[in-house]
Amino acid sequence: MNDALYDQAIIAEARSKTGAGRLDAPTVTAECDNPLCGDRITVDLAVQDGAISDLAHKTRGCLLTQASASLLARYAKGGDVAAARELRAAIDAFVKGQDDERFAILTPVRNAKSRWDCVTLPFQALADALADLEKRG
Amino acid sequence: MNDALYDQAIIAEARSKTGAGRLDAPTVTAECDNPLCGDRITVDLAVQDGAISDLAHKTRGCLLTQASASLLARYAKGGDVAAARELRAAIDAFVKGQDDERFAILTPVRNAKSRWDCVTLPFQALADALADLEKRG
Amino acid sequence: MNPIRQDFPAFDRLDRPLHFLDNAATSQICRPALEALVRFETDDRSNVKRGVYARAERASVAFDDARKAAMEFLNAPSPEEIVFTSGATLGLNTAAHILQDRLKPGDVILVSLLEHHSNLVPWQLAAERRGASLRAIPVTDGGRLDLERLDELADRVKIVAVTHASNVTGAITDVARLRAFCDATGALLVLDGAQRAAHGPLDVQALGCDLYAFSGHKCFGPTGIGVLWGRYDLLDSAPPFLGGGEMIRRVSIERSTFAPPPHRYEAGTPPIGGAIALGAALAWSMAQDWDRLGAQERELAGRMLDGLASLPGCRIYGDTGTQQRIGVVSFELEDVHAHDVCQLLDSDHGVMLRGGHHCAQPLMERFDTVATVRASLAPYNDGADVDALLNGLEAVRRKLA
Amino acid sequence: MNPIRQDFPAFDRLDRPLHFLDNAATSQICRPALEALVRFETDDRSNVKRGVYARAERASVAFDDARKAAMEFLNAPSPEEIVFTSGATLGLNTAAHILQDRLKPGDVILVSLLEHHSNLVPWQLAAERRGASLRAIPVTDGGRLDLERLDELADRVKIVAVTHASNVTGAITDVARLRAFCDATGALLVLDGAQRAAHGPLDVQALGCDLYAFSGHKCFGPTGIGVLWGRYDLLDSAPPFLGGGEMIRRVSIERSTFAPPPHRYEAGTPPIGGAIALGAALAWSMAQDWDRLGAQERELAGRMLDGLASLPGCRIYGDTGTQQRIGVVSFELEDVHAHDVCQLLDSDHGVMLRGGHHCAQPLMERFDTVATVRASLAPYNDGADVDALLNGLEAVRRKLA
Ligand SMILES: Cc1ncc(COP(=O)(O)O)c(C=O)c1O
Ligand SMILES: Cc1ncc(COP(=O)(O)O)c(C=O)c1O
Repeated sequence: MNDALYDQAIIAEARSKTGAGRLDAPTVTAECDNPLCGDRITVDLAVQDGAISDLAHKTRGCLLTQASASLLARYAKGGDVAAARELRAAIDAFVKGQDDERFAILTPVRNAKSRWDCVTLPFQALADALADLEKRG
Repeated sequence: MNDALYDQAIIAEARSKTGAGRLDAPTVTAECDNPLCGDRITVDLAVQDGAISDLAHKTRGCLLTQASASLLARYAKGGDVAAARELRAAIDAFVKGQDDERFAILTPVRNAKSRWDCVTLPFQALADALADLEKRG
Repeated sequence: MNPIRQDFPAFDRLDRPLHFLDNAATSQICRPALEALVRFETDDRSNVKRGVYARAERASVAFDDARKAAMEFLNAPSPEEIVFTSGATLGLNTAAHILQDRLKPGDVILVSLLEHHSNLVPWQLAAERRGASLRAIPVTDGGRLDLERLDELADRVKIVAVTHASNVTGAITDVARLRAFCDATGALLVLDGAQRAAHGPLDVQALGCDLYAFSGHKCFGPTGIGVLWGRYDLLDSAPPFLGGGEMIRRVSIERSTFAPPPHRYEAGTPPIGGAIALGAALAWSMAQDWDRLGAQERELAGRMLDGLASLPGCRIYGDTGTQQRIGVVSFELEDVHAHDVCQLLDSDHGVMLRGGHHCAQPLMERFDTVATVRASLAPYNDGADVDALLNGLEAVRRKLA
Repeated sequence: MNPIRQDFPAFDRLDRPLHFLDNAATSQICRPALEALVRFETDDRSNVKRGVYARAERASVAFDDARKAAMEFLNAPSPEEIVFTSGATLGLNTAAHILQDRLKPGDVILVSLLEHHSNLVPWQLAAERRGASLRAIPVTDGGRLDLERLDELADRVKIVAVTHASNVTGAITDVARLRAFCDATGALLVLDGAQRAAHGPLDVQALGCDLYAFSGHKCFGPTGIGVLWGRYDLLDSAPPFLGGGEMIRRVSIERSTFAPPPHRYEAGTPPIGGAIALGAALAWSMAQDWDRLGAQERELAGRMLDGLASLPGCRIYGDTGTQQRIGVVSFELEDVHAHDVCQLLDSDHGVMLRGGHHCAQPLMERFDTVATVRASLAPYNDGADVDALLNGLEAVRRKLA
């Protein structure tokens, strides 16, 4: 059932460590825990003129979380804030079955409900960061 | 399994109402409740020179309790206190399988564990009364 | 024979008739529930939450689905408002815990004389902890809440906790009237649904209650499982009740932080098999035609009530009509003890009844009795059960009265 | 194949190997337990206590017999000291309730860094209510209670509540040493037997503890049932915990009086099917040759520990010897996340393991980690399971490390 969960695409995406690291002077930072396994991601955003000019994440997590964090960096970095706001809902819809090219390599996760939180965690951190940004006005 | 529980012998013993009533001047009285069904028995004893010279019981209960209360009056009244002290344990042993001529008509109760308390209740009241008597010295 | 019996394993192979009329104590389990339980134990047995292997994944999905089934059965807005408990009793204790911090000394919890002990004692314990007290809605001669008296009872009432249907008289509570009272007074409304849940799906939103509890074993599920539904903001407003695994966020020796509802109230390994089986039982219930089953129940109840009314020396406790009631009927035969009735009806007539105070001592006192005989109906009962009861009672009367 | 598997329905029909090594989370159910459960639900289903009809009589007798089975399994002096709970977690919460009135502000409950959250949070909640606090026995690098340090921890200790065997390192607690400590200090001794109970019958009298709790689902019974044993005088010394039916003597609206133990702590309809099935599981356990099973477990644990020790980059948490331990082993593979290990071992090798903090966050902190992989043995495991684990880990390491 989860046979393809560790296929080469996911492993490669995790190993790419796209966006791994910290920013020197982030506009906003959010930290998000998966309390059940102790995984933790810290997301730094640099925001300028309504766009995410830079993004970095420090991720302690399983391969799925790492792959997902790499995807996060790919899709959010350089894009505008409005689009980034959609990503949390998009990954959620994706794991529940909605087609979405951007997350295609994560398709095997759909069958492993216990791992859904692993792939949504980075996007939750992004959402938290953006919510924080908005609160500051 | 309980087919014989309401055979004529038990019904007749209950209807005999042996010892039913109250004493005018009991030496000691005990009241005992079966909290689960609300049954209640009050036992009055008149004790003289180590013997139970008179006994009466007021019984609100099922046929089994009434039959048992009649037996109580039969065996305790007129006997000595030492012998009466044994009765509580004897009825207990009887329902659990020990032969005892005195309680023979109650044999069908052995198969109805939920009704054991019904037949031991009058003897518990007797035991309580005797314990009270002893405490007084 | 009532064809619905095919859904109940109790009727599969019988050497003697099973006129089971003790459904208010516990119902029989329906086949989908027993099958779901055996399937879990055989094919999926593993702990839920965070097992990543496929066996655990299947168990977790089945457990989550059971929560959704309970949500649908109650028409609750969200699965996060569904707390699995070991039964109605733990549900009501949890409800009392959740609400007790709202009580100040002198405040009042409004209960009723109809209540089952499980909806009295938890409130007594909470009241004692907070210096509050209980006040009881009286009961009419017809065995119903005397809601005419409600307004005179309003002073300092912060919580109203009453049964949705009586396990002794079968009266169904007029919840709308209580809802209006709570709107007027600001009190919170807790319903004990232990009896009502056996009679088809519910709508807690339409009822307008704040907390609702029931047991699986009375609505065709297994023993050891129940549901407490609560409005999310209420569930989220209280500290945990039981402590342990699964209800925490972070634990150190000195202190802990806690998970959001419903997990905050589900400490330790839950009754997994029980929840999955209950989900199947609720799904079975939701698939039934309750218009038809309700009509069948009223017809049988009417036949029973009429028969009892024409039995010499039989006193019925509560209403003798068939409206606004469930098929639970309490009565006494003059000069025959309730347990003697029950024993003989079983041994000589294959009819199973309950005798006793039905965990409702205040109501027994209200009716000035100590024990009644109770017959209670489920969808698998039929006319033969009622006839066996009535014929049996006639025979007992002749034998013992 | 291990012939004992014939006693476990999980192994009856399988399309893929079931190398079930998550027994510390939940064991498989044994056939006698499942059969007893199905028999109750089919042939005897009814409520217990005071049903006088034969069906209820059979259920009540089976329920009483289950209590006696638990008494024998624990070598408790009397069935009146056996309280059925929904699991170890409720048992430990009840224990904390029973003992909390003995705590004065400033008093100390001695726990340990090994504890499962279910043996921490209930004590934290009790301590908070009484103004007391928790103090923890430290843990050695070998994953054992550091009992050398016991004497320096004695000040104001009123309760000692520790695990009988660790669900992370497998260490079995030196109870005699704790008993001596309690004798010297007058503290009461509570043991969390959730893990230990899966490894054969117990003797609470020889252990000398005051309260003992375990769960059915970890020792081959169903979910939703457990046992709290307590010395009668302790059980009898405390007010009720949960309120409801069956635990009362007399109820009026204003106040209630309560039944003696064990009923005082069994509010509402108990998990009847669960208790009966647990009784059957305990009887199964008592019929086994635990000398042989213990030797088998030590042999398999040794093979596992040796294999793990020779696996490059594998760190074992706790002792690597096979004495004074149960077959529970925690480890980590360097650079591979616990959940990735567990997922791949299941999907590619049919091996079921648990990854995570195992509800023991203080111990994770002590070991400076966040999550371990845990393999845990039961009587139905065999060399093939251990080989599959070790081969699988080697494959995962090559694939991911
Ligand atoms: C050591 C220990 N204590 C307590 C528990 C709690 O048991 P349960 O979750 O069955 O209530 C567990 C298992 O989860 C355990 O391993
Ligand atoms: C009206 C009512 N409330 C509460 C309960 C308690 O339910 P349980 O014993 O399943 O916890 C019952 C049944 O026993 C009941 O009939």
